[in-house]
Amino acid sequence: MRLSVQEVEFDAGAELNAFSAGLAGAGAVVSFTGIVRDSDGTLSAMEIEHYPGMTEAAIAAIITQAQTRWDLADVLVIHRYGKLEPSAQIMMVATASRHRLAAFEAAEFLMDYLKSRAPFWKKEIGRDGSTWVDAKDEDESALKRW
Amino acid sequence: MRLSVQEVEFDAGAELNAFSAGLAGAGAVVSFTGIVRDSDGTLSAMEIEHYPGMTEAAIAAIITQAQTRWDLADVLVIHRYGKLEPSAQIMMVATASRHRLAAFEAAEFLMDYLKSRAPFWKKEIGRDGSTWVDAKDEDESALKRW
Amino acid sequence: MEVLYFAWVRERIGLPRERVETTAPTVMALITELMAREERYALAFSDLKSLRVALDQKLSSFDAPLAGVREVAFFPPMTGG
Amino acid sequence: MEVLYFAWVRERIGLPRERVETTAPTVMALITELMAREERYALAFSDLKSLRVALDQKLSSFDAPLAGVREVAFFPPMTGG
Repeated sequence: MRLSVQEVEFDAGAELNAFSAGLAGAGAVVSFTGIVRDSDGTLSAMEIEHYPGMTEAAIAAIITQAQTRWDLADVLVIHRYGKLEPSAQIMMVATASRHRLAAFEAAEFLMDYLKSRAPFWKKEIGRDGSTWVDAKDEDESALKRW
Repeated sequence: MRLSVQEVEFDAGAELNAFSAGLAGAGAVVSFTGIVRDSDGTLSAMEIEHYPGMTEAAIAAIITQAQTRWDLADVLVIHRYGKLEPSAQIMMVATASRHRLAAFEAAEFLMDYLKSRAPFWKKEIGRDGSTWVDAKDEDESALKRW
Repeated sequence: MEVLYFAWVRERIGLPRERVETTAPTVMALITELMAREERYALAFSDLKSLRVALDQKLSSFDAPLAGVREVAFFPPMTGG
Repeated sequence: MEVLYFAWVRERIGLPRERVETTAPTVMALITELMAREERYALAFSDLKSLRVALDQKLSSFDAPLAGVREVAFFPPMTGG
Protein backbone atom coordinates (compact mmCIF):
# COMPACT_ATOMS: atom_id res chain seq x y z
CA MET A 1 0.00 0.00 0.00
CA ARG A 2 1.24 3.49 -0.82
CA LEU A 3 -0.47 6.62 0.49
CA SER A 4 0.88 10.08 -0.14
CA VAL A 5 -0.61 13.49 0.68
CA GLN A 6 1.68 15.96 -1.02
CA GLU A 7 1.97 19.46 -2.46
CA VAL A 8 4.21 18.59 -5.40
CA GLU A 9 3.12 17.29 -8.78
CA PHE A 10 3.38 13.53 -9.40
CA ASP A 11 4.04 11.50 -12.54
CA ALA A 12 0.93 9.32 -13.01
CA GLY A 13 2.60 7.11 -15.62
CA ALA A 14 5.66 6.46 -13.46
CA GLU A 15 3.40 5.78 -10.47
CA LEU A 16 1.30 3.34 -12.50
CA ASN A 17 4.38 1.48 -13.70
CA ALA A 18 5.92 1.30 -10.22
CA PHE A 19 2.59 0.09 -8.83
CA SER A 20 2.21 -2.61 -11.51
CA ALA A 21 5.83 -3.76 -11.24
CA GLY A 22 5.42 -4.81 -7.62
CA LEU A 23 2.37 -7.02 -8.07
CA ALA A 24 2.18 -10.77 -7.65
CA GLY A 25 -0.85 -12.71 -8.81
CA ALA A 26 -2.85 -9.73 -10.00
CA GLY A 27 -4.57 -9.88 -13.37
CA ALA A 28 -6.18 -6.44 -13.32
CA VAL A 29 -4.95 -2.94 -12.53
CA VAL A 30 -7.30 0.05 -12.51
CA SER A 31 -6.14 3.64 -12.13
CA PHE A 32 -8.02 6.89 -11.75
CA THR A 33 -6.49 10.34 -12.19
CA GLY A 34 -8.36 13.50 -11.23
CA ILE A 35 -7.46 16.63 -13.18
CA VAL A 36 -8.18 20.34 -12.56
CA ARG A 37 -10.88 21.08 -15.11
CA ASP A 38 -11.43 24.58 -16.40
CA SER A 39 -15.15 24.26 -17.20
CA ASP A 40 -15.72 27.66 -18.77
CA GLY A 41 -12.23 29.03 -19.38
CA THR A 42 -12.24 31.41 -16.41
CA LEU A 43 -10.37 29.36 -13.83
CA SER A 44 -6.92 30.63 -12.93
CA ALA A 45 -6.19 28.08 -10.21
CA MET A 46 -7.64 25.52 -7.83
CA GLU A 47 -6.59 25.84 -4.21
CA ILE A 48 -6.89 22.68 -2.13
CA GLU A 49 -6.94 23.00 1.65
CA HIS A 50 -6.59 19.95 3.86
CA TYR A 51 -6.41 18.91 7.51
CA PRO A 52 -2.86 17.61 8.09
CA GLY A 53 -2.90 14.49 10.24
CA MET A 54 -6.57 13.76 9.83
CA THR A 55 -6.19 13.55 6.05
CA GLU A 56 -3.68 10.70 6.18
CA ALA A 57 -5.68 8.87 8.88
CA ALA A 58 -8.96 9.24 6.98
CA ILE A 59 -7.45 7.98 3.71
CA ALA A 60 -5.75 5.06 5.48
CA ALA A 61 -9.11 4.10 7.01
CA ILE A 62 -10.79 4.25 3.58
CA ILE A 63 -8.04 2.04 2.12
CA THR A 64 -8.49 -0.47 4.95
CA GLN A 65 -12.22 -0.58 4.25
CA ALA A 66 -11.53 -1.30 0.57
CA GLN A 67 -9.02 -4.02 1.44
CA THR A 68 -11.54 -5.66 3.76
CA ARG A 69 -14.20 -5.65 1.11
CA TRP A 70 -12.25 -6.74 -1.94
CA ASP A 71 -9.32 -9.09 -2.41
CA LEU A 72 -6.74 -6.52 -3.47
CA ALA A 73 -3.13 -7.24 -4.35
CA ASP A 74 -2.26 -3.57 -3.76
CA VAL A 75 -3.68 -0.05 -3.40
CA LEU A 76 -2.20 3.37 -4.19
CA VAL A 77 -3.60 6.78 -3.21
CA ILE A 78 -1.88 10.09 -3.96
CA HIS A 79 -3.69 13.36 -3.20
CA ARG A 80 -2.26 16.83 -3.61
CA TYR A 81 -3.02 20.05 -1.74
CA GLY A 82 -2.04 23.67 -2.35
CA LYS A 83 -2.42 25.75 -5.49
CA LEU A 84 -2.96 23.81 -8.73
CA GLU A 85 -3.12 25.18 -12.27
CA PRO A 86 -5.83 24.12 -14.74
CA SER A 87 -4.93 20.71 -16.26
CA ALA A 88 -2.76 19.83 -13.26
CA GLN A 89 -3.30 16.44 -11.69
CA ILE A 90 -5.12 16.61 -8.35
CA MET A 91 -5.00 13.01 -7.27
CA MET A 92 -4.65 9.41 -8.32
CA VAL A 93 -5.79 6.03 -7.07
CA ALA A 94 -4.77 2.60 -8.33
CA THR A 95 -6.05 -0.83 -7.38
CA ALA A 96 -4.88 -4.32 -8.33
CA SER A 97 -6.76 -7.55 -8.03
CA ARG A 98 -7.03 -11.00 -9.59
CA HIS A 99 -10.16 -10.02 -11.48
CA ARG A 100 -11.29 -6.87 -13.21
CA LEU A 101 -14.57 -6.42 -11.35
CA ALA A 102 -12.89 -6.20 -7.94
CA ALA A 103 -10.27 -3.75 -9.22
CA PHE A 104 -12.92 -1.50 -10.79
CA GLU A 105 -15.27 -1.62 -7.81
CA ALA A 106 -12.50 -0.92 -5.30
CA ALA A 107 -11.24 2.07 -7.33
CA GLU A 108 -14.76 3.53 -7.53
CA PHE A 109 -15.29 2.91 -3.82
CA LEU A 110 -12.01 4.71 -3.01
CA MET A 111 -12.99 7.65 -5.22
CA ASP A 112 -16.48 7.94 -3.74
CA TYR A 113 -15.10 7.96 -0.20
CA LEU A 114 -12.14 10.26 -0.93
CA LYS A 115 -14.62 12.70 -2.43
CA SER A 116 -16.80 13.02 0.68
CA ARG A 117 -14.90 11.56 3.63
CA ALA A 118 -11.31 12.77 3.30
CA PRO A 119 -10.77 16.29 4.70
CA PHE A 120 -9.98 18.26 1.55
CA TRP A 121 -11.71 21.46 0.45
CA LYS A 122 -11.44 22.89 -3.04
CA LYS A 123 -11.55 26.57 -3.86
CA GLU A 124 -11.81 27.78 -7.42
CA ILE A 125 -9.83 30.93 -8.04
CA GLY A 126 -11.26 32.71 -11.05
CA ARG A 127 -10.61 36.02 -12.72
CA ASP A 128 -13.59 37.56 -10.90
CA GLY A 129 -12.93 36.21 -7.42
CA SER A 130 -12.87 32.85 -5.75
CA THR A 131 -15.50 30.34 -4.59
CA TRP A 132 -15.42 27.28 -2.40
CA VAL A 133 -16.62 24.26 -4.35
CA ASP A 134 -19.91 23.02 -2.90
CA ALA A 135 -20.26 19.36 -1.98
CA LYS A 136 -22.78 17.77 -4.33
CA ASP A 137 -25.77 15.79 -3.13
CA GLU A 138 -24.86 13.16 -5.71
CA ASP A 139 -21.44 12.72 -4.10
CA GLU A 140 -23.04 11.98 -0.75
CA SER A 141 -25.60 9.64 -2.30
CA ALA A 142 -22.83 7.85 -4.24
CA LEU A 143 -21.73 6.39 -0.89
CA LYS A 144 -25.03 4.57 -0.51
CA ARG A 145 -24.26 2.04 -3.18
CA TRP A 146 -21.45 0.51 -1.09
CA MET B 1 -8.92 7.95 -30.18
CA ARG B 2 -6.02 5.51 -30.29
CA LEU B 3 -6.48 1.84 -31.11
CA SER B 4 -3.58 -0.56 -31.46
CA VAL B 5 -3.55 -4.33 -31.93
CA GLN B 6 0.08 -5.32 -31.60
CA GLU B 7 2.48 -8.13 -30.80
CA VAL B 8 5.07 -6.05 -28.94
CA GLU B 9 4.99 -5.05 -25.29
CA PHE B 10 3.76 -1.54 -24.44
CA ASP B 11 4.64 0.88 -21.65
CA ALA B 12 1.39 1.45 -19.75
CA GLY B 13 2.76 4.45 -17.82
CA ALA B 14 4.02 6.17 -20.96
CA GLU B 15 0.70 5.43 -22.68
CA LEU B 16 -1.24 6.86 -19.73
CA ASN B 17 0.85 10.03 -19.71
CA ALA B 18 0.56 10.53 -23.47
CA PHE B 19 -3.20 9.94 -23.26
CA SER B 20 -3.62 12.44 -20.40
CA ALA B 21 -1.39 15.08 -21.99
CA GLY B 22 -3.66 15.45 -25.00
CA LEU B 23 -6.91 16.05 -23.12
CA ALA B 24 -8.93 19.24 -23.04
CA GLY B 25 -11.72 19.72 -20.55
CA ALA B 26 -11.47 16.30 -18.94
CA GLY B 27 -11.52 16.00 -15.16
CA ALA B 28 -11.26 12.22 -14.90
CA VAL B 29 -9.03 9.61 -16.50
CA VAL B 30 -9.54 5.89 -15.86
CA SER B 31 -7.14 3.20 -17.06
CA PHE B 32 -7.32 -0.57 -16.97
CA THR B 33 -4.38 -2.88 -17.55
CA GLY B 34 -4.81 -6.64 -17.96
CA ILE B 35 -1.87 -8.80 -16.91
CA VAL B 36 -1.03 -12.46 -17.57
CA ARG B 37 -1.76 -14.08 -14.24
CA ASP B 38 -0.09 -17.30 -13.21
CA SER B 39 -2.84 -18.62 -10.92
CA ASP B 40 -1.11 -21.72 -9.62
CA GLY B 41 2.52 -21.32 -10.64
CA THR B 42 2.36 -23.73 -13.58
CA LEU B 43 1.86 -21.33 -16.49
CA SER B 44 4.80 -20.96 -18.83
CA ALA B 45 3.10 -18.67 -21.33
CA MET B 46 -0.18 -17.30 -22.61
CA GLU B 47 -0.69 -17.48 -26.37
CA ILE B 48 -3.21 -15.03 -27.81
CA GLU B 49 -4.66 -15.73 -31.24
CA HIS B 50 -6.67 -13.09 -33.07
CA TYR B 51 -8.48 -12.46 -36.34
CA PRO B 52 -6.51 -9.75 -38.18
CA GLY B 53 -8.82 -7.22 -39.77
CA MET B 54 -11.91 -8.20 -37.83
CA THR B 55 -10.13 -7.46 -34.54
CA GLU B 56 -9.51 -3.83 -35.39
CA ALA B 57 -13.03 -3.38 -36.83
CA ALA B 58 -14.68 -4.99 -33.79
CA ILE B 59 -12.71 -2.86 -31.32
CA ALA B 60 -13.41 0.30 -33.32
CA ALA B 61 -17.14 -0.52 -33.23
CA ILE B 62 -16.99 -1.07 -29.45
CA ILE B 63 -15.21 2.29 -29.01
CA THR B 64 -17.87 4.00 -31.14
CA GLN B 65 -20.60 2.49 -28.97
CA ALA B 66 -18.87 3.81 -25.84
CA GLN B 67 -18.46 7.26 -27.38
CA THR B 68 -22.15 7.34 -28.28
CA ARG B 69 -23.17 6.37 -24.78
CA TRP B 70 -20.86 8.57 -22.71
CA ASP B 71 -19.41 12.01 -23.24
CA LEU B 72 -15.77 11.01 -23.61
CA ALA B 73 -12.87 13.38 -24.21
CA ASP B 74 -10.77 10.47 -25.48
CA VAL B 75 -10.45 6.68 -25.58
CA LEU B 76 -7.40 4.40 -25.83
CA VAL B 77 -7.37 0.65 -26.50
CA ILE B 78 -4.20 -1.43 -26.87
CA HIS B 79 -4.45 -5.21 -27.16
CA ARG B 80 -1.59 -7.61 -27.74
CA TYR B 81 -1.49 -10.99 -29.46
CA GLY B 82 1.18 -13.68 -29.69
CA LYS B 83 3.12 -15.36 -26.90
CA LEU B 84 3.11 -13.57 -23.54
CA GLU B 85 5.04 -14.48 -20.41
CA PRO B 86 3.43 -14.53 -16.96
CA SER B 87 3.24 -10.95 -15.58
CA ALA B 88 3.31 -9.49 -19.10
CA GLN B 89 0.71 -6.90 -19.95
CA ILE B 90 -2.02 -8.22 -22.24
CA MET B 91 -4.00 -5.10 -22.90
CA MET B 92 -4.92 -1.63 -21.71
CA VAL B 93 -7.87 0.72 -22.04
CA ALA B 94 -8.08 4.35 -20.95
CA THR B 95 -11.06 6.70 -20.93
CA ALA B 96 -11.31 10.41 -20.19
CA SER B 97 -14.41 12.40 -19.35
CA ARG B 98 -15.53 15.48 -17.46
CA HIS B 99 -16.77 13.40 -14.57
CA ARG B 100 -15.54 10.25 -12.87
CA LEU B 101 -18.70 8.20 -13.27
CA ALA B 102 -18.67 8.41 -17.07
CA ALA B 103 -14.95 7.57 -17.23
CA PHE B 104 -15.40 4.53 -14.95
CA GLU B 105 -18.52 3.26 -16.69
CA ALA B 106 -17.05 3.65 -20.17
CA ALA B 107 -13.87 1.78 -19.15
CA GLU B 108 -15.91 -1.08 -17.68
CA PHE B 109 -18.13 -1.18 -20.76
CA LEU B 110 -15.07 -1.37 -23.03
CA MET B 111 -13.59 -4.18 -20.93
CA ASP B 112 -16.83 -6.17 -20.87
CA TYR B 113 -17.18 -5.93 -24.64
CA LEU B 114 -13.50 -6.54 -25.43
CA LYS B 115 -13.73 -9.68 -23.32
CA SER B 116 -16.60 -11.26 -25.26
CA ARG B 117 -16.96 -9.40 -28.57
CA ALA B 118 -13.43 -8.81 -29.87
CA PRO B 119 -11.98 -11.83 -31.72
CA PHE B 120 -9.17 -12.90 -29.40
CA TRP B 121 -8.64 -16.40 -28.03
CA LYS B 122 -6.34 -17.19 -25.14
CA LYS B 123 -4.44 -20.41 -24.73
CA GLU B 124 -2.63 -21.23 -21.52
CA ILE B 125 0.61 -23.06 -22.11
CA GLY B 126 1.53 -24.96 -18.97
CA ARG B 127 4.23 -27.44 -18.10
CA ASP B 128 1.81 -30.33 -18.68
CA GLY B 129 0.30 -29.19 -21.95
CA SER B 130 -1.87 -26.38 -23.13
CA THR B 131 -5.55 -25.48 -22.86
CA TRP B 132 -7.78 -22.95 -24.56
CA VAL B 133 -9.29 -20.60 -21.98
CA ASP B 134 -13.07 -21.13 -21.79
CA ALA B 135 -15.36 -18.14 -22.09
CA LYS B 136 -17.11 -17.65 -18.77
CA ASP B 137 -20.88 -17.38 -18.44
CA GLU B 138 -20.29 -14.37 -16.19
CA ASP B 139 -18.45 -12.60 -19.01
CA GLU B 140 -21.43 -13.03 -21.31
CA SER B 141 -23.86 -11.95 -18.61
CA ALA B 142 -21.69 -8.90 -17.79
CA LEU B 143 -22.87 -7.46 -21.13
CA LYS B 144 -26.45 -7.40 -19.93
CA ARG B 145 -25.89 -4.54 -17.56
CA TRP B 146 -25.23 -2.13 -20.45
CA MET C 1 -15.54 -18.41 -50.54
CA GLU C 2 -12.75 -18.18 -47.96
CA VAL C 3 -13.44 -20.16 -44.80
CA LEU C 4 -11.33 -19.32 -41.73
CA TYR C 5 -10.90 -21.28 -38.52
CA PHE C 6 -9.56 -19.98 -35.21
CA ALA C 7 -8.42 -21.38 -31.86
CA TRP C 8 -9.48 -25.00 -31.23
CA VAL C 9 -11.64 -25.04 -34.37
CA ARG C 10 -8.45 -24.39 -36.36
CA GLU C 11 -6.60 -27.07 -34.39
CA ARG C 12 -9.32 -29.70 -34.86
CA ILE C 13 -9.65 -29.09 -38.58
CA GLY C 14 -5.90 -28.71 -38.97
CA LEU C 15 -6.01 -25.60 -41.18
CA PRO C 16 -6.24 -21.86 -40.51
CA ARG C 17 -8.15 -21.21 -43.75
CA GLU C 18 -9.24 -22.77 -47.00
CA ARG C 19 -11.09 -21.94 -50.17
CA VAL C 20 -14.48 -23.68 -50.33
CA GLU C 21 -16.62 -23.91 -53.46
CA THR C 22 -20.21 -24.10 -52.28
CA THR C 23 -23.75 -23.15 -53.16
CA ALA C 24 -24.91 -23.49 -49.53
CA PRO C 25 -27.58 -20.86 -49.01
CA THR C 26 -26.96 -20.39 -45.26
CA VAL C 27 -24.18 -20.79 -42.68
CA MET C 28 -25.99 -23.86 -41.34
CA ALA C 29 -26.07 -25.45 -44.78
CA LEU C 30 -22.32 -24.78 -45.15
CA ILE C 31 -21.67 -26.41 -41.77
CA THR C 32 -23.66 -29.49 -42.85
CA GLU C 33 -21.59 -29.73 -46.05
CA LEU C 34 -18.32 -29.40 -44.15
CA MET C 35 -19.34 -31.96 -41.51
CA ALA C 36 -20.10 -34.50 -44.23
CA ARG C 37 -16.55 -34.17 -45.61
CA GLU C 38 -14.41 -35.78 -42.95
CA GLU C 39 -14.34 -36.81 -39.32
CA ARG C 40 -12.21 -33.81 -38.27
CA TYR C 41 -14.87 -31.42 -39.61
CA ALA C 42 -17.65 -33.42 -37.98
CA LEU C 43 -15.76 -33.18 -34.71
CA ALA C 44 -15.04 -29.45 -35.00
CA PHE C 45 -18.70 -28.62 -35.60
CA SER C 46 -20.19 -31.20 -33.25
CA ASP C 47 -21.18 -28.70 -30.57
CA LEU C 48 -22.70 -25.61 -32.18
CA LYS C 49 -23.42 -24.00 -28.81
CA SER C 50 -19.68 -23.52 -28.37
CA LEU C 51 -19.18 -22.06 -31.83
CA ARG C 52 -19.51 -18.56 -33.24
CA VAL C 53 -19.53 -17.40 -36.84
CA ALA C 54 -18.49 -14.17 -38.55
CA LEU C 55 -19.50 -13.23 -42.08
CA ASP C 56 -17.14 -10.80 -43.78
CA GLN C 57 -15.67 -10.09 -40.33
CA LYS C 58 -18.98 -9.35 -38.60
CA LEU C 59 -20.48 -11.59 -35.94
CA SER C 60 -23.50 -13.34 -37.38
CA SER C 61 -25.79 -16.31 -36.78
CA PHE C 62 -26.02 -19.84 -38.16
CA ASP C 63 -29.22 -19.13 -40.06
CA ALA C 64 -27.76 -16.11 -41.87
CA PRO C 65 -27.73 -16.27 -45.71
CA LEU C 66 -24.38 -16.61 -47.49
CA ALA C 67 -25.33 -14.71 -50.66
CA GLY C 68 -22.58 -12.21 -51.48
CA VAL C 69 -20.40 -13.28 -48.56
CA ARG C 70 -16.68 -13.60 -49.34
CA GLU C 71 -15.28 -14.64 -45.96
CA VAL C 72 -16.78 -16.97 -43.34
CA ALA C 73 -14.99 -17.53 -40.04
CA PHE C 74 -15.71 -20.15 -37.38
CA PHE C 75 -14.36 -19.90 -33.86
CA PRO C 76 -15.17 -20.53 -30.19
CA PRO C 77 -16.59 -17.78 -27.93
CA MET C 78 -14.03 -15.01 -27.66
CA THR C 79 -11.79 -14.60 -24.63
CA GLY C 80 -10.08 -11.25 -25.05
CA GLY C 81 -9.38 -8.55 -22.51
CA MET D 1 -8.89 22.49 23.89
CA GLU D 2 -7.63 23.28 20.38
CA VAL D 3 -10.35 24.40 18.00
CA LEU D 4 -9.56 24.29 14.27
CA TYR D 5 -11.43 25.88 11.36
CA PHE D 6 -11.13 24.98 7.69
CA ALA D 7 -12.24 26.38 4.33
CA TRP D 8 -14.98 29.04 4.57
CA VAL D 9 -15.43 28.44 8.30
CA ARG D 10 -11.80 29.52 8.74
CA GLU D 11 -12.35 32.52 6.47
CA ARG D 12 -15.51 33.67 8.25
CA ILE D 13 -13.96 33.36 11.70
CA GLY D 14 -10.65 34.77 10.50
CA LEU D 15 -8.42 32.20 12.21
CA PRO D 16 -7.18 28.70 11.32
CA ARG D 17 -7.08 27.59 14.96
CA GLU D 18 -7.32 28.86 18.52
CA ARG D 19 -7.10 27.60 22.08
CA VAL D 20 -10.52 27.64 23.78
CA GLU D 21 -11.05 27.20 27.53
CA THR D 22 -14.45 25.63 27.95
CA THR D 23 -16.47 23.28 30.09
CA ALA D 24 -19.02 22.69 27.34
CA PRO D 25 -20.16 19.08 27.67
CA THR D 26 -21.00 18.54 23.98
CA VAL D 27 -20.05 19.88 20.56
CA MET D 28 -23.42 21.65 20.38
CA ALA D 29 -22.77 23.40 23.71
CA LEU D 30 -19.35 24.54 22.43
CA ILE D 31 -20.96 25.90 19.26
CA THR D 32 -23.48 27.84 21.34
CA GLU D 33 -20.65 29.34 23.44
CA LEU D 34 -18.68 30.32 20.34
CA MET D 35 -21.73 31.85 18.61
CA ALA D 36 -22.35 34.04 21.65
CA ARG D 37 -18.84 35.50 21.42
CA GLU D 38 -18.95 37.62 18.28
CA GLU D 39 -20.85 38.19 15.07
CA ARG D 40 -18.23 36.37 12.96
CA TYR D 41 -18.72 33.19 15.01
CA ALA D 42 -22.51 33.54 14.88
CA LEU D 43 -22.24 33.84 11.11
CA ALA D 44 -19.84 30.89 10.71
CA PHE D 45 -22.12 28.58 12.68
CA SER D 46 -25.45 29.93 11.42
CA ASP D 47 -26.20 26.97 9.15
CA LEU D 48 -25.32 23.74 10.90
CA LYS D 49 -26.54 21.63 8.00
CA SER D 50 -23.56 22.85 6.00
CA LEU D 51 -21.07 22.13 8.80
CA ARG D 52 -19.18 19.02 9.85
CA VAL D 53 -17.19 18.38 13.01
CA ALA D 54 -14.21 16.16 13.79
CA LEU D 55 -13.14 15.24 17.32
CA ASP D 56 -9.46 14.32 17.62
CA GLN D 57 -9.39 14.00 13.82
CA LYS D 58 -12.38 11.66 13.55
CA LEU D 59 -15.68 12.69 11.99
CA SER D 60 -18.27 13.04 14.72
CA SER D 61 -21.68 14.56 15.40
CA PHE D 62 -22.91 17.73 17.11
CA ASP D 63 -24.35 15.86 20.08
CA ALA D 64 -21.08 14.05 20.82
CA PRO D 65 -19.56 14.61 24.30
CA LEU D 66 -16.33 16.61 24.58
CA ALA D 67 -14.94 14.82 27.65
CA GLY D 68 -11.28 13.93 27.01
CA VAL D 69 -11.23 15.56 23.56
CA ARG D 70 -8.12 17.61 22.77
CA GLU D 71 -8.85 18.80 19.25
CA VAL D 72 -12.15 19.91 17.72
CA ALA D 73 -12.35 20.88 14.05
CA PHE D 74 -15.19 22.60 12.19
CA PHE D 75 -15.45 22.60 8.42
CA PRO D 76 -17.88 22.40 5.49
CA PRO D 77 -18.68 19.09 3.75
CA MET D 78 -15.51 17.77 2.17
CA THR D 79 -14.77 18.10 -1.53
CA GLY D 80 -11.73 15.95 -2.19
CA GLY D 81 -10.98 13.58 -5.03
